[in-house]
Amino acid sequence: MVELSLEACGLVFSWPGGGRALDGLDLAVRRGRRLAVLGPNGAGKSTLLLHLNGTLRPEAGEVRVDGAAPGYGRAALAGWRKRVGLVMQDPDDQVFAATVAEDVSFGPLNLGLSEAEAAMRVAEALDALGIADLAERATHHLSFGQKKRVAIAGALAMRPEVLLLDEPLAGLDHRGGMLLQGVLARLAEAGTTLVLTTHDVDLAYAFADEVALFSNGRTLRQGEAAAVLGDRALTEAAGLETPLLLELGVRDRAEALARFGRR
Amino acid sequence: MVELSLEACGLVFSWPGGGRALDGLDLAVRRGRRLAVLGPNGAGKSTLLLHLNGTLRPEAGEVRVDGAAPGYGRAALAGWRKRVGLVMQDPDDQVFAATVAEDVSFGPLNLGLSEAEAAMRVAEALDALGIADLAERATHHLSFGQKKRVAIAGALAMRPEVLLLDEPLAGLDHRGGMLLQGVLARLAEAGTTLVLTTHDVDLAYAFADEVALFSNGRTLRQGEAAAVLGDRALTEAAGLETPLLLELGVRDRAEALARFGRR
Amino acid sequence: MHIMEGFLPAAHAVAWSCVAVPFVAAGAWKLKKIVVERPEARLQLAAAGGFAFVLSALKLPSVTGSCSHPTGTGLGAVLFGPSVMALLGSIVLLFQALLLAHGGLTTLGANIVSMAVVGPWVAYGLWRASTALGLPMAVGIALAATLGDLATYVVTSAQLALAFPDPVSGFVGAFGKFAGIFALTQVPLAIAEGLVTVVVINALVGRGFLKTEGVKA
Amino acid sequence: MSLAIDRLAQSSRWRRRSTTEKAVLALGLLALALALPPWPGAVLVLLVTWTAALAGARIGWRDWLRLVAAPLGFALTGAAALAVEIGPDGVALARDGGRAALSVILRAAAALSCLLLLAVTTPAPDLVRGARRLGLSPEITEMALLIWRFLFLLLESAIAIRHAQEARLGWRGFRRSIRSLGLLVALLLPRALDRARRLETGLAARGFDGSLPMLSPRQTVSTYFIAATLGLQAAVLGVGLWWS
Repeated sequence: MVELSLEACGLVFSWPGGGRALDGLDLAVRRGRRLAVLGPNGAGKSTLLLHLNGTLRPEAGEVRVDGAAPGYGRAALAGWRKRVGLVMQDPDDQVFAATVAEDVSFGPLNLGLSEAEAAMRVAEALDALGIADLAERATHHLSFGQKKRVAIAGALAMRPEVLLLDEPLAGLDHRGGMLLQGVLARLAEAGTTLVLTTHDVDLAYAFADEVALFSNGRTLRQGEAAAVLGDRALTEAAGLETPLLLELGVRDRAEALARFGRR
Repeated sequence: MVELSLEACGLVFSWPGGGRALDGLDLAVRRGRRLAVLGPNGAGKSTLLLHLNGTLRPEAGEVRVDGAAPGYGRAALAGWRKRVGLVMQDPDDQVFAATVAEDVSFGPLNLGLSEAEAAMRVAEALDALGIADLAERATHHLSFGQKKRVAIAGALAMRPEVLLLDEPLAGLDHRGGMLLQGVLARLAEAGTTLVLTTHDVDLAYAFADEVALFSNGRTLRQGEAAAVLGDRALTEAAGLETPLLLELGVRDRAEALARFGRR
Repeated sequence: MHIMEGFLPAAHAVAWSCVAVPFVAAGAWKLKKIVVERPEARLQLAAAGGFAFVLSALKLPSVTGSCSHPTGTGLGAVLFGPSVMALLGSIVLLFQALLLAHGGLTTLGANIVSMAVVGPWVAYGLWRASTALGLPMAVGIALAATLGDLATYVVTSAQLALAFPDPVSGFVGAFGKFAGIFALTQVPLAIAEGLVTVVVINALVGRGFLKTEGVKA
Repeated sequence: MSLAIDRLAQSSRWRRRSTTEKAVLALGLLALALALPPWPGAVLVLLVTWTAALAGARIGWRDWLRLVAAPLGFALTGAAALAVEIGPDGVALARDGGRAALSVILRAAAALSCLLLLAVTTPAPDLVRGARRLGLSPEITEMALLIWRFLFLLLESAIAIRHAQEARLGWRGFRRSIRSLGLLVALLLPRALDRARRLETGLAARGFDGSLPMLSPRQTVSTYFIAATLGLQAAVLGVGLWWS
């Protein structure tokens, strides 16, 4: 049981005036692993993440942290969010301060850390994202990719055990995406449990240990990445493709080129 | 000369107080073709599109429509924009009226068409995008993919000869992307010249006849898609990858599966 | 209409700042109250402030060559209520001075009185009165926005006239001069703002964002 | 998105000078510009501020001139009113031959230069933080900093919407412009409130409970700079008083 750090059991949720966003959803997040929540737009992925850190409260079902439902009182929520960080898709929804260092210090100070400790956390988080040189920069002059990394640093500075990332690579180009994948891989190696949502099967295949396939507010299946993504009937049901590399029977691009490439 | 419908010659542009966005840029848009402007984020792709319809005015160089610089007077701009339509990246910025039909009629009515003619144009544009059933819907209740198509319909209703699309597939999932690619292919067949910007080499390879590779405000090279994308040194210089399919020597996914697939 | 930096003599600058202080303080007190009741309202009000700034930075189409622009007074007062607008308006005026060189630091007090206090209250009063009289909403809104704008301009002209009374005809003559000269730009602008506000309110109603009553943050 | 003054402030050579130094310099001169008689007070202040901006903070002279010229419309219309008199016989040229108008323009130009010197060397958030250190309540300073963030986000949206409308031939002539602007504003307001709602969610994930604590950068104040500034201002004051 201890290896399950976060669990969703039978979550049901409807947006006011809208349809059902989550419809009896189950998900298990195992400690130290990388889980990709994969599904088409509108499947309820973002809504799920907002449940996993207690922002939204399900109509039925519950979310468990380390096997127990933390509850929605103010103190419980604070403890919950300290352990489970969230990075939203649009960095403008999280970056609020005038300069980068100020923005990243917000979380640590909310944890009640002293100024000196908070400053250390800020430096550490900026370092982990490779943006120490941006510390004094005005946030409204950052590029999209830089802003995205500031948003992640802001969550990371609270040293969460689990980091939830909503479409972390959306809008990034090849180089920016590779850079961020590198950062996330290092975080995972350092022991942070990662949950990311995406509609990109190739990203899920390249990055995740486990994939939870998602459609219409339910988990169609959760399991090892290759097994879930290799099931063509399943991915089609979710309106997605099977990753090309997986179809070709190779693990990554380099292997594909070595085996089938022209040059 | 007549086959060149739009041309950029040595465009130079700097954002006020900022760096140089376009730095002597050349581009040739041939009538009836599909051109992908490919480059990493921040290379100046959106800035270029805003020059191609006269929204921004270059510091040096000029934009030619059918071989002549149209000028920036009020009447000239109106004629220019009637012929060259623009669809920006974020549909939230361009769908501004209360209902879909009302929004799409904005352009036709501004052209001075009668209400009846405008209504015809609206119906025609919605039809082309496959969203005739959305006509009476409130725009703020649309999904992202629907809104994207409404934005394109809004430009299309002016019957432009050239349609400029900024990152048209960004944010769409597999199904939404395929749908939109289908729509664009039909527009191209009906004779609309298409220019799209993207940082996705696979999209450029799948969709475009011609590719203009873009880096730091300049065109590194413009030519047939396979030739430009196949030049590894070039794509790397622009911070991009060569499309996997091209590396494998196949035209599309189906061919890759047929030749190398496991099943 | 912003009085530019340094245009008012020192004594007038100080005096108008003193007049502005209680209104701003009342706005701050009101803000504190709102924020204690609903912490999340802080972000909404900040968004409203940013919105007001952007409105003022968007040039109105009517008068070419004029340095004026819509104050957003009418809309802001109707949507968010005039007392908290005094504080939001002051912050926005400060940023306009620092970012656009519209207005100034020494003239901040005078500009707060005309644009963040008198304008919003006039607009709000007219809006309430027209609703009470059962006038159509579009008429009420247009009146509130137009006259709110005009009230601002009248107050500014009076402030300038107080500072620079005419050597012959005194305050009255000076007021006539300033009001007359600025009327060339301000009257068409006020009418344009009224028209725009009607389009805005209709569009907001069309989008289901506004019921026939104004929303309050 | 950014505005010219903000761009200049972020990249000025004096960006890292402490806010205190820049505020003492600019605001001190501003007080002098207002307090001293325009001749020679305003002229001296103009001399010092232009030197400080162009030679000290190395603001490009083109940028600087453009900024100084911006409020010219107001200055000239306002001064026109001062150059005439209304008497029993109607409007006539002022008896002082426009001397009052000229001195007001001079004073305004000097004061404006002080404001601009501060604005192009010091990003506005630095000034807000300074005000907090001087005792302005955190509710107000936090509100100001949030408004700062929102205004850039919304300005960016407003410009994008306007470009989209122009592409579809809005903003052409008075009626289309009124309608375009109305639709723009009506789209922007819900988006502003929606942004606020989503930011609340984003901040809640980082422990937002109503207040917005932040670590502000520490700045060291150069006593040398302050002393030189005060000396200079004393000299301006002395010359200004002695001359008149």
